[in-house]
Amino acid sequence: MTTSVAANTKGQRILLWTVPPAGALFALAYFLFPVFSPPLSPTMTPEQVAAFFAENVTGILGVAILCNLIACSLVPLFAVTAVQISRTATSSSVFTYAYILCVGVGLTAFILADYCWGIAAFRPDRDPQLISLLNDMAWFFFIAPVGTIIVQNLCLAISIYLDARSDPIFPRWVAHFNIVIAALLIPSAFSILHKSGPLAFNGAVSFTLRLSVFAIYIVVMFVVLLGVVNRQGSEGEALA
Amino acid sequence: MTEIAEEFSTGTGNTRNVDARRHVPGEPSMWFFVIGDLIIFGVYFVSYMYYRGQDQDMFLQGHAKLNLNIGAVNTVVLVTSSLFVALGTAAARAGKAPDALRLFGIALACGAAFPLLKLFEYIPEITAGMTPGTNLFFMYYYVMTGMHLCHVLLGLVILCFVIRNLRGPAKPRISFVETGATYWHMVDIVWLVLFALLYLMR
Amino acid sequence: MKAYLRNPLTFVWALLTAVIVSSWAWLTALATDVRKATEETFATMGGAAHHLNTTITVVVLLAAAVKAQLVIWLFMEVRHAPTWLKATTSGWLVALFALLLGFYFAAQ
Amino acid sequence: MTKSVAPASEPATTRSRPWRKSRKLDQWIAFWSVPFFFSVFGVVFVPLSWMMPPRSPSSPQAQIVDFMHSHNLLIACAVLILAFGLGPVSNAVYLMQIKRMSVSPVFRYTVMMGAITGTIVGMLFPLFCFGLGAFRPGYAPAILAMLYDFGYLAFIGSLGCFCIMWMAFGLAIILDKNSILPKWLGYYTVWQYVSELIAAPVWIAKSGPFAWNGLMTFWLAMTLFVSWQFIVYVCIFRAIKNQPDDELENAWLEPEPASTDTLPRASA
Repeated sequence: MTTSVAANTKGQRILLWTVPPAGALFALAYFLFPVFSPPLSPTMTPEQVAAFFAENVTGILGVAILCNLIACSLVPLFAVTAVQISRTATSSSVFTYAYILCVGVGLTAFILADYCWGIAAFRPDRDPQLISLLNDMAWFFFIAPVGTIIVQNLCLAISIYLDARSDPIFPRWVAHFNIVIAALLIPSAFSILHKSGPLAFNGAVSFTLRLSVFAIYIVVMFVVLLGVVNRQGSEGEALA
Repeated sequence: MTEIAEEFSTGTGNTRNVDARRHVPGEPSMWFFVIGDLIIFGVYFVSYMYYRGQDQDMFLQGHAKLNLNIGAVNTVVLVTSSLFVALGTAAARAGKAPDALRLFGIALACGAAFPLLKLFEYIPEITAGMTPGTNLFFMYYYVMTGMHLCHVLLGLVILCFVIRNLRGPAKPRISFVETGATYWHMVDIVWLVLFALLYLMR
Repeated sequence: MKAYLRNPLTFVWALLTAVIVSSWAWLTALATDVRKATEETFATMGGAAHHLNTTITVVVLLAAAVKAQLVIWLFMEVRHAPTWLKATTSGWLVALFALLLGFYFAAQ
Repeated sequence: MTKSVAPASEPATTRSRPWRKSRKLDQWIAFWSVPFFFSVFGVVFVPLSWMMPPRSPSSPQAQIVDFMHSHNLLIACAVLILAFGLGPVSNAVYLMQIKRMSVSPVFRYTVMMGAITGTIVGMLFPLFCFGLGAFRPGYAPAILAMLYDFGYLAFIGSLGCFCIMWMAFGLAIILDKNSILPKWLGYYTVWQYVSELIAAPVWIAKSGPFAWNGLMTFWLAMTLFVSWQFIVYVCIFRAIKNQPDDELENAWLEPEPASTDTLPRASA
């Protein structure tokens, strides 16, 4: 029994250390993606969008392929978080389940966004209406995971607040931090309503803020989880 | 809620005595399911009749295209299967497990003939171009018989479990036999109404 | 086996089967000429239709109600069941066939 | 025989505590998020966007274009983006009750997978279908009509994932020996999922009772689903309430006397 428990935290640490290279690849994809620099404005007509895709086929296709490969590479971070949520001393696994379901749904949306961009660039001589449609679908799918990430953060935060252990799994500030991140992500959901200005989906508040907040979140959670897993020691409970 | 109360008042009674007044055959929770199912099918039947009234010619044309022979044979098959289930239940209650086993075996064989015959009915119809998209009559025909067919298939699975229960080394659970029988009879009743509505009425 | 033949349930079954078979034979005889036309036009969707017939419909629906009641009462053993169950199944049956016949005649 | 009569003996310890100190606070938060989620859902679909009750599949193209261009659809999408994450929470509430049953974990894993696919097809797809028309002007009417079909068919005609999910849920209730949820609810769930199947004709019919706004496929199925959902929640409420304290997953933490410093500090 003791051997399997020791292997438990080792496995968590191995998976956790796959996150920095994944994060680096995501950063690379972000800076290479023509659609993001600057983001396409919703005031463009379908024809202009199609023309943009025709001019940037290589870049868009390259990043779409890269993201297709690495789309799920942040899963280990979320999986380790789920394990740690299940260790907090709450009366049930309800937030662990909600967290896992949210990860599944949010990642699917992200992958669909990537597909839409890839399909649009695959045959740029398609009807401009269709290219533009695929691009817009991609934006909708790209924004949708905001909803699941907010709920994920709240699940984690509530589990931390309700952790009844005398020596809590997570430091309490992690809960505050998660709630702040969730709050900062809310405006980007409303970005689809605005055609221009900081709140439009290519604007400073909803686009730049969202991605930078998410990047900071991943880095901070990585460091926090390293500490949490290291402190877990030999204690290991089965989860859901 | 009433189901629980009734279960409380009747469930503790002697389930082996068929002549006992106020005996609910099978599990009351299964009756909850059966009655609910009958109500849903009832809504289908009534709405079918309502829409039939909107366009009687189309429905009359549809009636004429169904295969009355297979329909009638299937009705007899299901009623026969129901008889053997009823006899088998009585035998199981009387403690004659081998007899009950044989009777349920015949019932299962009859029941299994139903989907096969249904297949012989569906395939020529579909190849002749009569699909759910043809008109409202055929939509109703396929939806209602299809739903009923799902119930038949589920019923066959339940009959298999009843047979396993009767065969098992342990003493058969009469309430389980009755529960399965109740479900199977419901499938029969639904078909009797369907037969009249789809094949017979004018 | 003789015991099964003499079982009241078997009589019920014989009655049910007789009703089914006779309605089958009756309607087949009625529709022979129509059916001939139908089979010819089986592939083309034009086929001949049945004629509206109130007598057939009423007889057939009432027979179905009686058959359903026999199965509920004797096969399902609702005869021995508590009053609430008897009331529910009978209520279902009466309401269903009242509505069916009501809608049928409302359309005439 | 009398399994479904759950002993309603509520442990006295839970009653005396204020709700913020309840040891089941996590379950209650998750539970009460569900009515909130469904009200948001209802408001978004009915009075805000009039997506529901569904518009006719055979409405003229001009009407479809008008509808797809309405700004309220975008607002509805924004609210949905924020709220649809709560869908998984409501499924987690089911999952927790299945975990307490005496059945194999295979049931809750099935429900879990069904819940993920169900959330995707049931929420994500209509979300992007109905938002795009108003998002960028200049789309051809044919494209808007396609999105209209896509949205309604994905939302009303999504069948299989929910069927498997509710089948596993119903079977778990029927097979359970711990009497977590009443047995008749299991049978009720089975007919709910069978009636889910009857939505299949929406893929064929363009008008009448079997179209996606039809009497049988929408109104009957919706009536069954809503009443079932409501009854399930009442049953789950009772299940959470009746769960004895020593069965809680944090029961190891706190022996009988409740010492204040180990209690959850709800500082939020």
